[in-house]
Formats: sequence, C-alpha cells, structure tokens
Amino acid sequence: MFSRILIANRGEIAVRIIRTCRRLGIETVAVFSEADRDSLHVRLADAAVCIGPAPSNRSYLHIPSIISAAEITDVDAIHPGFGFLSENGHFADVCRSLDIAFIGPTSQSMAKMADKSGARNMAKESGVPVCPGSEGVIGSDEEGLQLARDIGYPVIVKASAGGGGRGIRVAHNDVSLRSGMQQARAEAEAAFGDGSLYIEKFIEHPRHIEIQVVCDEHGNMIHLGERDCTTQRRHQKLIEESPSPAIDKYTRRAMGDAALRLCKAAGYTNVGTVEFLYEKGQYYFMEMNTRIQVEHPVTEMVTGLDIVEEQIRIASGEKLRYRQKDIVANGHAMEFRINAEDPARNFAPCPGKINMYAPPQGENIRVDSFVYSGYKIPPNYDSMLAKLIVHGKDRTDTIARARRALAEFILDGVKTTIPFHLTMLDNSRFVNHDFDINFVDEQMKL
Amino acid sequence: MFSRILIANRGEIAVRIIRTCRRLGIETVAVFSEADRDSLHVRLADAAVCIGPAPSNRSYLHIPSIISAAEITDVDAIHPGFGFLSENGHFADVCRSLDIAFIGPTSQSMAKMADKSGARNMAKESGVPVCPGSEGVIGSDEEGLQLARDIGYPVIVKASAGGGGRGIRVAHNDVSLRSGMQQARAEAEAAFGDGSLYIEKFIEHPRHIEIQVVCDEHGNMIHLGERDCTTQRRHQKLIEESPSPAIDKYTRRAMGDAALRLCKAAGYTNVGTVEFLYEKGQYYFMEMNTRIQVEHPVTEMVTGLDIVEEQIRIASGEKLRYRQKDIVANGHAMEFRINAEDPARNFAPCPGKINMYAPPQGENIRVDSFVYSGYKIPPNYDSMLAKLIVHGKDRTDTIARARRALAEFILDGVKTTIPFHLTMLDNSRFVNHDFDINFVDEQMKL
Amino acid sequence: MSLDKIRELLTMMNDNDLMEMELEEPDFKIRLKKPGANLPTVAPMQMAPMMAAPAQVAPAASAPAAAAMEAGLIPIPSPIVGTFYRSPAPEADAFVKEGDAVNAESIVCIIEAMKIMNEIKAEVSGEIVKVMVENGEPVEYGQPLFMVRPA
Amino acid sequence: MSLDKIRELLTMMNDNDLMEMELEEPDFKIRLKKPGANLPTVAPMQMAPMMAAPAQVAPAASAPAAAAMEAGLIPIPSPIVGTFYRSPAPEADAFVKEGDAVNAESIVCIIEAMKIMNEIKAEVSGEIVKVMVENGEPVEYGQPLFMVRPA
Repeated sequence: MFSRILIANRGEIAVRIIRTCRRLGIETVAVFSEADRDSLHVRLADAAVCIGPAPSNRSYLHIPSIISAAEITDVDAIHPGFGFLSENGHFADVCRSLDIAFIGPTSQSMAKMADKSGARNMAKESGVPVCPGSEGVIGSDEEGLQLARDIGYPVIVKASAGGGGRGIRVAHNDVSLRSGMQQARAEAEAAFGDGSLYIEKFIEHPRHIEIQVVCDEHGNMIHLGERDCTTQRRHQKLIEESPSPAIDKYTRRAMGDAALRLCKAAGYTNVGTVEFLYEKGQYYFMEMNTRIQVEHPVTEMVTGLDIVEEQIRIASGEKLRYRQKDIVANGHAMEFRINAEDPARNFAPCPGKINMYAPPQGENIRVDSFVYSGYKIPPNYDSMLAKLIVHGKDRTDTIARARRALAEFILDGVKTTIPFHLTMLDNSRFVNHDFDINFVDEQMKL
Repeated sequence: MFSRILIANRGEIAVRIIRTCRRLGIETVAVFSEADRDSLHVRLADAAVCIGPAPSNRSYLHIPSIISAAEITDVDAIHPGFGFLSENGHFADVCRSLDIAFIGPTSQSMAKMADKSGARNMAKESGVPVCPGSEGVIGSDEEGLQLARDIGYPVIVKASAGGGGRGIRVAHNDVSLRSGMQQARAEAEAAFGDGSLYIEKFIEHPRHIEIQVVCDEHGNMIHLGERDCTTQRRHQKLIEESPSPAIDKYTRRAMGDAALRLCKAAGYTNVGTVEFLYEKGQYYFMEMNTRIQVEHPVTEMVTGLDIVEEQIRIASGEKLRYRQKDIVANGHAMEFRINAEDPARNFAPCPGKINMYAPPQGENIRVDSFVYSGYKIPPNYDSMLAKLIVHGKDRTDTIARARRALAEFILDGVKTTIPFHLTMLDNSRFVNHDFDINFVDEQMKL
Repeated sequence: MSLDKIRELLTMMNDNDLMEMELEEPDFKIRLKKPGANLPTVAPMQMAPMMAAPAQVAPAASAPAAAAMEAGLIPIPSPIVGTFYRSPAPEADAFVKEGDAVNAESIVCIIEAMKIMNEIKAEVSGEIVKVMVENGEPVEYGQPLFMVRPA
Repeated sequence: MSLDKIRELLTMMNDNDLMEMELEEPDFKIRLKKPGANLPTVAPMQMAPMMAAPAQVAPAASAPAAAAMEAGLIPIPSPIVGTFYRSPAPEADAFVKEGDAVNAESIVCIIEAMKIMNEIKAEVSGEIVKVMVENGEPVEYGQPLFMVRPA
C-alpha cells in the first residue's frame, strides 16, 4: 500500500480523496494554484505545495509543476481526480516512468476509449449494443433507405463533415428520409464542401444510464450497478440516482455484463464508467469515462463501498476483495449538484463570496464540498461548490429526505442550483420518473 | 398524523427534530429565548416564537410561556426533546389537558420511573436483575455480614442519610466490612445524626450499557438493541457506541427482553432507555430515561430507523410498523460529543464565539449540530455544540473513519473536546475495548 | 466631539444591540462598527406564510425595525407570550389609544396566556404614539406593543 | 488629535467589542480597524511535522511573513516548483551570496524540476540582502528565494 499520495486536483474531489487516504492511514500532499490558497483541500492535506498561478494550464494542467511537486514531496502515487489531467495518457506515462503510481487505468486503455469510433467497434465486437447506423458514410440514397428500413425509423441523417447543427435531419419514414438526405447533402455541400452523409437510429427519448466498473490488475472485474443521470441540462448532469427507476433487474444485469465485456476487451484496469443511452428496453453504448466520476457517491451510498479506496488498492497492485455476488444495492440514493449558477438567468455562473455556508446535516445524507463561510469562489474553475447525496429506503423516501436537506441548505452570497433542485422535487414528472434526457431543457422553455 | 409540532427545546436536538418533521411534511414551530435569537433552530423552523429571556427558568422551563406559544401557533403536538421539560409529568399533563399531544410517555409512567426505589422494586418483580443489596437499612452488623456473604464480596456500605461521599466504605471481606460498618456508622452519625446503613454489591469495573425501547399505545413493544456508554467522565457520557464490544448475542437478547418486561410492567409508551451496569456477564438495572436521549443517533445509524419519527407516530396513535425480528443491526456506530469545554483545564466550559465552523463531511458520518461560523455560544445553556456520529462495518473500521472525521473537524474560536476524542482513538485500551466506567477519570489523573 | 458623547453612543449601540452606527453632523462624522457586521447573521426569522391566523406572530426582527421609526420613542414590550387585546371585553373601549397619556401604572392592554387574562402596565410615563399590534393578534416575548414618547 | 485621545478611543473599542471605528472632525480624521474584520480566513497552511526531509516545503504563509522583514525589500520568487541549488555544481561557488549586486539578467540559482536544471534569473536589479532557502531544499511556486534591496 502507498504511504503518501499527491492529489493532482482541487475542489471537493481533492477533499474527498484526502478523506479516504486519511482513513487508510496514507499521507496526502495537496497541490494548489495561487487562487486556491484558501481552499479546504490545502488545509486538510498533510502537506500542500503551490504549483503555479490561477490559470489551469499553468497549474493544475501543467505536468512539469505537478511532477516536480510529487518529486520534492517524495510521494509514491498520484491521484488525478476527475477533469484536469485525469484522462491524459501522457501524464499517466510520465508518472509511471518516474516510478510514481498513477491511480487510474493504463494510457493504452485510455487511448482505446478516447478513440470514439475505435471504442464503438470494440463494443460491437464484444457484443455490446451500439446505436445502429451506417458503417461510415452511405454510398447512395438507396443504401440509406435500405439501412433505415433495416434499423427502423426514426433515423437521423448527419453530415460527415458536419457541425453546428447543419446537415442534420430527422426522418420518420421513407419520404421524409429521401427529402432529408437531399436537404442535408445540399446543406453540407454548401457549408463544408463535402456532402457525404451517415445515418443512425434516432433515439428520441433516451435516458442516460451508466455502469460503474471496478477492475483490478489481475483480471478480476465487477460492476457496481448503474447510475441514472437523465436529469441533465444541455448535457450537464444535475441530478444522478441509483438504482435507475427505468430499468428492471434483467436489463440491469445485461448492461452490467455488457460493460464488463467491453472492459475485458480493452484490458481495462482501475475504475471507470460505461455510459449508455437507454430507451424502451434497449440500451446503446455511448462512451467510457476512464476515471472516477463526479457522481460516484451515489453508488457508494447504495453499495457501501468506497470507490476511491478501490482505486488506490487496485493501483497498489491489490486484488479485488469482492466478487460480483458480494455487491448488494441497498435502498436508493440521489446526488444533487450544488453549483454557483443562477437558474433564473439560464444557469449563468456566479463566482463571488459565500457569506454563510451551513450545509444540511443529520441523518441519511452526505455532503462533499470544499467551501466554508467566507470562502471566495475563484472565477477560474468550474462552478460546482458541493454535492448533496441523499440515501433513502426507496425513491419516494429519498425524495422526501432530499427535500428536507435542500430546504435546510444555507449558502448565502451567491446564486446556486438549490432552488432548481427543490423545484424538480415538486415536479410530478420528476417524482413519477416520467422523463427523458430532454426533460430539463423542455422545462426551462416553459 | 400531526400537522404542526412545537419543539420545546433548543440546540442540536431542536434542529434534529425539525429535520424529521420536515421530511414527514409536518410544520414546525421553534421557541427560543432572547439569547438564542440567532440559533439555527430558529432559522430552520417554519415559525419561531420568542418565549422569554435567557435564563431557562424564564424561557425553556417556563410552562406558561411554552403553552402560550403552542396556543397562538395552533400546534397539535409538542416535542420536548431531552432535558428541560422532557421528564416533567406536570407539563405532559398540561399539554394533554389542552388537547395538545405530548410526544412522550404518560406522566404516570414517568412518575413510576422517577421513583428510584419503586422502579427498582418493579424491576425485581419483573425479573429484571438489580444490583443485589439490603432491602432498606440493615438492622445489625451481623445482618450486614450475612448479607455480604450471600451477595458476595466486594460490597459497598452507604449511609442512608449520606451524601458528599461521607459514610461510604468498600469492603472485600468480613474483617474490612465489620470495621467499615463501624466507621461509616460513626461518620454518618456525626455528619447527619443518623447512623443507619445499607449495603449493596460493589461493582468495581462496570460498563454502562443501555437498551433503547420503542413502545406504541397498543401494547406493542420492541427494543433496538443496546448502546455502550462506558466512556464517561464523572458520569458525563463522552463517547457512545453500538453494538457494545463487551456483550455477546445471548446477553444482548436477555437484556433486551428484560428491558421490555420492565416497560410492560410500567405500562410504558413512546421511546425510552433502560440503563444497566454490566460486569463479567452480569447486568443490573440502574434506571430508565423516559425520553429520547442525546446518543440516540448511534442506534439510528445501525438500525436504519428514525427514532424521532417513531416518537411522533406513536404519539399520534399509530401502531409500530416493525416487529422485533425486523430489527437488524448493521455494522458499528460511535457518537462523539463535541462540547465547548477545555480538556486541558479539566473540561471547563468555554462559551465564546465560533470563528470558523466547518464540520467534517463526506461518507459514513452524520453531524447533528446547531452552530455555524460566527455563532456566539451563549453561557446560559449546556456546552454541547455538536454530535459526530460515525458508521463503519465494524468497530475497527468505525475508529478509522472517526479518526479522519475528527481530524477534519474545524471549529475555531473556542476549546472543544475534539482533541480528547482524538487521544482516545489512539489509546490502546480504548481501541481494544479494555476499559470500564472509571477509565476516563483514571486517564485524566495520569 | 467629546469622548463622553462617543461613550454615550457606544452605550446606545450596546443597549440596542446595534451592529453599526454612523453619525454625521456639520463639524464631525463618526462611524462605529461591531464584529460580525459583515458576518453571516442568521436572516431575520419570519413566520412562514403557511402560518395563517391565528399564528401571525410578528417577526422577531420587527422590534429593532419598529424602534427605529422615530428618534426618542421607546417601546412597551410584551412581557409574555400570548394573545393581545386592547380592551377588557369585546364591546368595551380600548384601554388606551394613540395620543393618550399614560403613567407607569396605567393598564394598556390584556395579554391572554393559558386562558388567563393578564393586565399589562405601561411601566413608563408618556404619550402613546402608536399601537403596534392589532387587537386579537398573537405576540411573542419582547415584542413592542406600543411606542411611547416619554414624558 | 492627542495620543491620549486615540488611546481613549482604543480602550472604547476594546471595551465595546468594536471591529472598526472611524472618526472625522474638521481638523483630523481617524480610522481604526481590528483584524478579522473581513471574516474567518482559513489558517495559514503548514507542512505537517510528519513530512520529514525531503519534504520540508516552506509553508505557503512564509511568503508574506518573510517579505515583511524589512521595508523596501522585494523577493525573488520561485517561478517553478522544484529543488533549489545555489551553485551550478556541488563543488562550485554559489551563483550569488548576500551582499552581491545583481541585475535582471543575473543567474541567482538553479531549480531542478523533472531532472532538468533551470537557471533562474534575478529579474530585478539590486543587492542580495538575504538568501531565503537552504541549498538542496524544495521550493514551491511563488516562494521567495532571495530578498533584494532594489537599486
């Protein structure tokens, strides 16, 4: 086991990693930019090193500074957290070349998953469903029509060179597909000088469901069930929960098995998340995140496991201490992202000073945060201030507990997403889990 | 179910009761003294009424003010918390005479338990072991010697009129008992003009173990297992845990059954705690607390139940929703009382201003508190600022988690018991649960 | 400005639990500030809207706010929690009305608490300038019932 | 304004638990302010004692503290994280010592980061008054390496 770990990150995830290290008796080294001198991870770590000025590219993204900090503090491992350098294979390789363990997968498996079409092919070869569509561009309209009939309407036509929404058409039958292809081709030729098109099945009302995987370096792999992250605004997750209210136990098992087949094919190690779109009993592989995720506590709450601890143990060469049958989900959990954003002004970021911070306490909740009364939110980084995770015996109970916790949350001085979350908890479509990935955006238009 | 509850208390227990009410959709009315205008329970309740000046006897103990507050806010129940009026049978009767439910037992069962010798007799009649000793005063030295041989040495001789440690002797054999009785009698006659003595078995190394009971108004009763509160300083509990590391499952079941027999005999309703001394496989009834206790979250953590919710449901006439076999203890939990006291100066109270309050957050912990950064601790009330409750899969895991949580606890401005708790977690006798009720006092002398 | 005058101001600050005080006159200007003036104070407690009648207890913060209405006025605070009545019986005249002179022994209202009618004395001599609470409304401890211009 | 009067004001501040006081009269103006007027800041971060060599990175708070040593001195801060060396080779003389004059282009030390020896320039003209870091010690970004009296 490691004796000292450097945490190459900031904010709540840095604090959260320190917690597990401290419990395991591992010393921690925080790194911080000049803008983060008063941040809580700096205070809570056993040691802290200033690595540069506020801009990330000169501090948290600056590999030489982080490596130098690791060398002068003589750590034996680096935890990258999420964001920043966490999916940077070069950084992982530099760490390992200096005999510092990188707490994450190999750069090879990162690269395999970063290559989206390669990952899609790997998924198909592993028997993991992907969204049906053309293999590359379609040769002719007739080929497109044949394909659409094969995979079933609706389909979406996209320009191969496309972007900005141009060259995109949704078609529900042969007639609209024929005209859609013509229009899309013309638009794409005009805009990009390239009229080649491809076709995919159009998933109108998907839910976002992801599988948490844990893989050691000895070929053992388990999954910790799913998280449902359908409550998104413009692809930004706002509320995550587990189990998903949308799937049954057979689908859950099938998705878990599929995720592990993909990990096996990729020779994946450490923890990761396989993301799927789900609609009407069908699930389709989207991508894999090769790091710990913001919403990991949801899974920790229901399984009782500490995913950061698993990361550290795996990176230090230990074997998994659990088998798939040992993993039991208990009750329901939801995470609410408390961001310094103004829901009334289109979620505009609100950096500023927090006058009073008194997060909810008491039973059945967990708060992961790094702020405190008097903290000034630097404008340089992302807007997430805290995560509130609530555990209940079922979804209804969890919603009641979440309502009390959010109503009790005192965070004065900046606008936050707390009022948004309270609104959601009173929204009958949310409460009855009658929604899909477009839900929040539709609600915002009302 | 009630629609509005007045909480006749302050501090963390008031906040904690508000939490459960809010989750259950019950409105809350806080009452507060002038010294508590800025306290968190005032802010979190749906409404708040100032009931008097700082001294408790003119506010929190002043029945007419509290009843008036209940009347003007039109509540249908009052929760007394602990301390203050919680064990005041007259208050319970006044509430009920005004058709306001008192969330607690009847004044009759309170009175039965408040009468210590009556409670002792009731326990004996119910087959609940009590500490062996003379029935009232002993008639002669010979009677004392015979009794001591019957119950077994060591015994303790106490003056019936005693107090302040005078007229007390411990005897380990006939010789020391004979001289002890003579000395005690002489001392008591000189000090109190009354030389009558009684004798009890002297329990040298007891642990304090208590059983949480839950009894509805329909004759159903269950217990929620035990709490071990052996870590005390001068009879003040500092750390509580469940399960007790000292007893096995047979003793646990026997103690639980004994507690319920006593409750049945007393016609007890609502929640309560039956306290025992425990030594070498034997347990002895001490007393019953007829209210919720400070350390109740320890039981909530391992059973998953909300004891305040049970109180409210019972007081509203509901039947218990659980049977004894439904109660399963899961893992281990410990509570640490964070008091504004200076362990280095004999736990002297330290009222003052809290400059920064950033309690631990993250996984497997719960904090119940009412303070915040900038809060001024009024000198009028007790010194408890917060309770940290930690949940782990076993005692060792819980200690590791407690260490990280306490080390992370930021409470600047006043001295607290946090350093004391950290010391205990590194004390091998504490870690190996090799201690009794005298442990902390012995350690303080070192 | 004399030090004595500053001392007087400080006493006023303390007595009235002020956070900040600024005073400007032609020949001097003073600003006094207590700690925590910028600190997160708990927001003034309010009766939530759900607390319909008879629960419209005035917000606690109203005391200082009301006290600030006119310099030199002092409140008659409620000595107990209860329901405020201006007259001894529904049909009877009010004990006092605005403009009336009172002395320390004058009964100014009744507060009902636990079915008992408590007669409240002015405890001060002067003129009733404003009645702060509507007849039949609940009042909390310390809440201003009347504002008086001391004699 | 006499010192006695200021002393009197300070006593009043203390006695009355004030954070700030401003007083302006035609012929003088005074402003008094206590620390912490702007809220609980996180205590200066420190290297925990457990971090033995080579981890004795100077506490972040040392920068302002050290800078306060003599009015008018300015620091040469470390532009990178790494290990500080005063000389180009173990046996060689130090680049600079106390009392030496430097200009913006003068090399004052080497900081080793990721096995690369980075020559650090003074970026300022003046006299080296104090060397702030021991040879071979780790330094963090922004940590003062030398104090310079500017020319």
